[in-house]
Amino acid sequence: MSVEFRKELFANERDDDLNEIGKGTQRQDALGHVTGRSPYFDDHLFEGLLQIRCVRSPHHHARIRSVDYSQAENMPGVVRIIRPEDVPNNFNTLLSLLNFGRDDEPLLSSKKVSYIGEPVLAIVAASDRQARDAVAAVRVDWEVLPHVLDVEEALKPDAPVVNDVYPNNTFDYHDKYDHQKLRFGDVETAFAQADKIVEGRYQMSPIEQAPIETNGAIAAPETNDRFVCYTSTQALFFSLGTAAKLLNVSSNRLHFIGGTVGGGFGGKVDSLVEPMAILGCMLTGKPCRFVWDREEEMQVGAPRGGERWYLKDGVMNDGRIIARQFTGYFDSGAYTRLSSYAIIKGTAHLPGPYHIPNVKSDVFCVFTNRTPATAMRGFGVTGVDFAIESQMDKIAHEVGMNPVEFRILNAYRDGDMKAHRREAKNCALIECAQVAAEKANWPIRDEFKQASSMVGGGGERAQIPHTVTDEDGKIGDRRAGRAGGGQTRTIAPSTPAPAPVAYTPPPPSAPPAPAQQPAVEQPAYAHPAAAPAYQPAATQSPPPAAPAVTPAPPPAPAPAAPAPSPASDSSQPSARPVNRPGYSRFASNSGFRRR
Amino acid sequence: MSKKPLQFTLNGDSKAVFVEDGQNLLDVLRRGVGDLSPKYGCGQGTCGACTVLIDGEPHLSCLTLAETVEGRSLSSTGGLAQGADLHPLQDAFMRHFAAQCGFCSAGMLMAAKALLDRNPNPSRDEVVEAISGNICRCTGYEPIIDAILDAAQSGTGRRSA
Amino acid sequence: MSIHKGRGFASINYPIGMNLGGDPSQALVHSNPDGKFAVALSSIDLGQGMKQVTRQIAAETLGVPVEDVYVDTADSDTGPHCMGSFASRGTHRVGNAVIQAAKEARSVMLEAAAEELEVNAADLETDGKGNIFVRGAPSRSISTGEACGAAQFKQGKTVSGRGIFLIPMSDVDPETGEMTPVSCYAHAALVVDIEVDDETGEVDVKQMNSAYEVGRALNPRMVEQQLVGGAWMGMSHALWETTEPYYPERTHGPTDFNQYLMPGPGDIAPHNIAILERPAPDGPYGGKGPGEMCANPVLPAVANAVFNAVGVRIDELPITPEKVLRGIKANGGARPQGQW
Amino acid sequence: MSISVKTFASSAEAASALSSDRTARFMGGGTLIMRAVNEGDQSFNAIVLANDPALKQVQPQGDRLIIGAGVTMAQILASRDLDFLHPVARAVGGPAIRNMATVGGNLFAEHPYGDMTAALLVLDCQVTLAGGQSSALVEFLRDRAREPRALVASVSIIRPQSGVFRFKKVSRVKPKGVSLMTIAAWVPQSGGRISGARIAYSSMGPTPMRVTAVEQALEGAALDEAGIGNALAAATSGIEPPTDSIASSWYRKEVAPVHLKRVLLER
Repeated sequence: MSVEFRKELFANERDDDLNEIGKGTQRQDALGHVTGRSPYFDDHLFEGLLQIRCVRSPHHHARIRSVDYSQAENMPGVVRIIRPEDVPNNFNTLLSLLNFGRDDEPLLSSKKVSYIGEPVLAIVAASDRQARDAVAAVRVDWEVLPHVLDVEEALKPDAPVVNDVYPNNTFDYHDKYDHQKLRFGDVETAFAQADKIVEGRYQMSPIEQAPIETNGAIAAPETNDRFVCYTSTQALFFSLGTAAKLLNVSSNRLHFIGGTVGGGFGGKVDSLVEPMAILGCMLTGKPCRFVWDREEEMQVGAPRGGERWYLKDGVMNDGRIIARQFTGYFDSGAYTRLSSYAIIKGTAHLPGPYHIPNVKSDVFCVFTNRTPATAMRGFGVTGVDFAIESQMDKIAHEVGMNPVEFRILNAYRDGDMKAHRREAKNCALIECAQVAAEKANWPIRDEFKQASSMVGGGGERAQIPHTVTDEDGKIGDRRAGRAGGGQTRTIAPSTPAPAPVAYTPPPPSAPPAPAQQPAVEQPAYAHPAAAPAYQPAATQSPPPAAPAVTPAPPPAPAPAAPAPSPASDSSQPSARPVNRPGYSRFASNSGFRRR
Repeated sequence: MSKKPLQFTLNGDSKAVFVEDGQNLLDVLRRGVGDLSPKYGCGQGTCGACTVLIDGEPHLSCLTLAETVEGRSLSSTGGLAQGADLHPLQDAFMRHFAAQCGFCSAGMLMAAKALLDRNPNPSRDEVVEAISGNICRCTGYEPIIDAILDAAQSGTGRRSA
Repeated sequence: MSIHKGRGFASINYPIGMNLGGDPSQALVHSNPDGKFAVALSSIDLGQGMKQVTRQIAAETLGVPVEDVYVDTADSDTGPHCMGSFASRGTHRVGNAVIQAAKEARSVMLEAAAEELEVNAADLETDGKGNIFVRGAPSRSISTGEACGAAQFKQGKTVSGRGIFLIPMSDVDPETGEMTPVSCYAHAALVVDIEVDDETGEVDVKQMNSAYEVGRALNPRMVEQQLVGGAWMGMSHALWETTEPYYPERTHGPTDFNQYLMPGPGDIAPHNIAILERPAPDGPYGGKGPGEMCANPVLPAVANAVFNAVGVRIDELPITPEKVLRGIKANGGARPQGQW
Repeated sequence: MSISVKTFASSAEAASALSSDRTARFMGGGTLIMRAVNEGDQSFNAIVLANDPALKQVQPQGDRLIIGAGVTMAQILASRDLDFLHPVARAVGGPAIRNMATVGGNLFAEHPYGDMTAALLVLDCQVTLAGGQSSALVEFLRDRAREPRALVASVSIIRPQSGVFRFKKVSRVKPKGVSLMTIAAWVPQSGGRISGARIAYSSMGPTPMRVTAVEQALEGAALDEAGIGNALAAATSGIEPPTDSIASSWYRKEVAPVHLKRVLLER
């Protein structure tokens, strides 16, 4: 193992003469770690600490006919049975704290369960073993329901409804679509002009965060009618706010203490243990500890969900990618948790760190009868990066290019317009590729060694192309068997490979061109310069082809084609080249209003 | 639930507690005598975070029936430093930045101490073998292995352990 | 048996921060009368080094030695709101909030010093060693402790500061996906060398060579911790890990660390890392956040290396020996693709 | 259902207590029983311990060795008499597990554990219960499910001549991980031909097993690539290996001959 700092790169952008920044100072917590004295949540001792364990579903999907805990409540050491009706406000979604998505998940389920491990009852007992014994004595009468485990199966019209709040088995985006769209340019026209089409299907596995410390919390009454909660959370106020909401208590009656956590990797955001520990404490008046065991951590605790991606690229023989299309399915499991957000983050990441003039993506947050998914290191990006970079290797092979040179050829550079319509800045992909290749003695030609993230971007690459939009996938269409509305391109979710799609012009009912762009506030650090006005494709005849095939400047300086004249009228607000009537801004960035 | 008296030595101090039938040693160390250095990571014997030394040999306290340590001598990471004087292994773990979240560290240190006590100059393979029952999710193991090898070097001539 | 060597490449970028709800984080900084500072956060240190990185940022901004600052994480009574430690937001978001808080505290400290020294606060500088001096006249100085003491006992000033980092609220366009997702991107490229056993499908990672661009290595040792450990995790994701080995079937899900496969200490591969620093204009001292992205290039690089070694494309993670062996058999044998 | 613990001075007393209590389990090193206790296993509520020193003894007896059921993997590694078993003991867990896990416990370990048992299977192992009854290990394993409360006192194995005994644990994780398949082989040769071979697997079925089809195919064969061809072809004859989180049945079948070859030819 070796580590070197390439200080010569970007040196003129950096002041290295700082006092503390840039020094490898010892960690503030190192001494505590090596002496075994760092205070994790479980390292707080309470006399008479009670232990909580859950009764969990053995079925993928089942209705709860009845729960019989009469034997359990009379067992030695059992202090309290916590039933769904004991949870003051037993319905939540994690991101409701940010006004994103509908409440869709109870802390304890009373009507039906939608994954193996879903909790239906909790037992508070004097010891962990006594709680486990009591859990084993609870009898639940289950009515087993049909289940669906595959993301594409779940989108079929007759698929079992996993989550009643989202009866189409997809998260609703923007009150309009069953998926998140990305539209930049016109991929279909570009595909038609490409020398090669390369397609791929990629599957990211569900992965356990596997912190060595499992999720857990200890809650105890404080003398001032408050509750203290020691927690393993990765997000203190997420957990505090979630607990306050589920338990219907004022947030300042909760005193959360954490901050020293035995690994998280995304697995300690979901805030499931804290409300339960506090509820136990409220119901018994005693300190309560709720800690997942390892099996719960691995199979009930939310993993990084499975992701399936279909990629289609249009490539020229010289290696330039001129169009890239994604269809992605995030396996959210039975409830939303954070997958809805990961898709937004992932969509912004497309098409990867490359300049591609035509990009289209449809990403679905799909409900299936499995453990809900949540965050993990690289959330929303790791899976699609696997897809993109595997695909890049495939394309390089197809066009017979050195994979490193192929990346550098297509790399994004300062000033390029990204598919989410913000200018790329502060790029360094090319430099990373060059340095990694050099370290590995991977040969690349001089012209690629001399390429730079700071040169060759912008100009015509800064333009927002004319963009084709569509209204495929309106909420409920798929369930009703009219995916795509019959007029626009249909995504066939059940096919194992992407169905070949013919280019279909958008329906004549597409919104007309706006007469005037409204002035819209623009975030300070995103000023796409001189972007052309958006023109709905419906008014275009024929579809705009020119931007689609304009070659991206190769790394070696080459005379770039004159930039197409954008709508450079300076009176035209440039920030927001897309507009449609009837579209309004909401408080949350999804434009989705809860309730 | 019956309780039994139990006496043992922990880091040189004698301890006397009552334990429940079936209670594991990890629980007794943490909640019975207040040594919070061994950690609960699995209760299955698959992570090593609860490793302590019993008569100098590494054991998983979560799989040790508490009453079986009657009269035996235990040591844990909680007793590894002598006052403010860190053990060479602790010192090396700090210098090598071998702890991130720190949750596996106490178990790793015990596994490493058991090795160095028996074999003051281990090979890299022997170090790898010694920590093969201890999982670390943060570091990728390399800094831990380097720290143990370093401690073996620097430990000789300082104090034996 | 034949062992086939292969190498694969991947390059990635990674968005820093969470593009939802403004993604705010706050920090409070205050000093004792002797000029020793505390930073109060509700942010979490889950091993990534939040305490230390914010401590160095606070010390740098205040102009005091790092020993003069301690950071307290995550007490909701004392630490102001933070979204949490995820989405590579810790260093960037919390670091920026700490800078703002520390700047405010510093300005009070300098005002107090100015009053004591009878100069204009704008003419004062800190030496980072605990002294405040008049620019151009270093002999006219006062210690940070004296300045803070004077502020609190003589002048009636709190040497404290409040900081918040907030991204202006932005929407996502339902039709085009237009959005302002994040403020900056980290980058990486990685070459992995492997060997594949064509009789068993086993993949052995021999070496990794990488370049990671992290904006600024605020603490190089902690960056190294993240990159080494994160690349290990990437290797683990690529070749070992899954909670559902037969996904989308739910069967045979692991329930312990024996069944949940991760590389052991005998599986680690030498990793040679180059760290590049192109400071993010909006990052704390240019810092981005190396912790999340470091695993990402490893997954595809390993897949690409397997293709290079034996001519089998594995498009489903993890790349188990079974998948590799099935691919080799489907091809009628290994098809090495040649060396780069 | 709280757990009760009873400790006895002799294994005979412990065996008697076990036989009179259907809810009792004998605990050797604790790696199996304590995990079950921690996880709330409802199938037993009493633990029986025996402090019988005989359980911890290793005794040579002619060309055989008697190993107390309570002998740990660490004890094996410390014993010069048992040096041929060192690679086997080292394959079991990390050092802490090896200080706890016993030979007797390994006989009861469920899939995918039981590496030591696979080795014992080719070492002509006889199992002696605390009551004195003795049976071949193959029979013991066959009856194991019916007799979970048997208290094993010792095992008796043959001491191999050098070069006759081979062992390999195939795992996904280095240096230590759970078994994908474990192969133990006893390949005595006479006049350049294999005679009286014994082959055993673990992690290839519900219990560790002898692989008679391979043994038969090796009889009289030369111990070289050509000679073992038939044996490799029979590597999984009649065996339906399990699918688990480590590998599928298909994969285990595919690689069994590969690993068997590597064991036999010591590659």
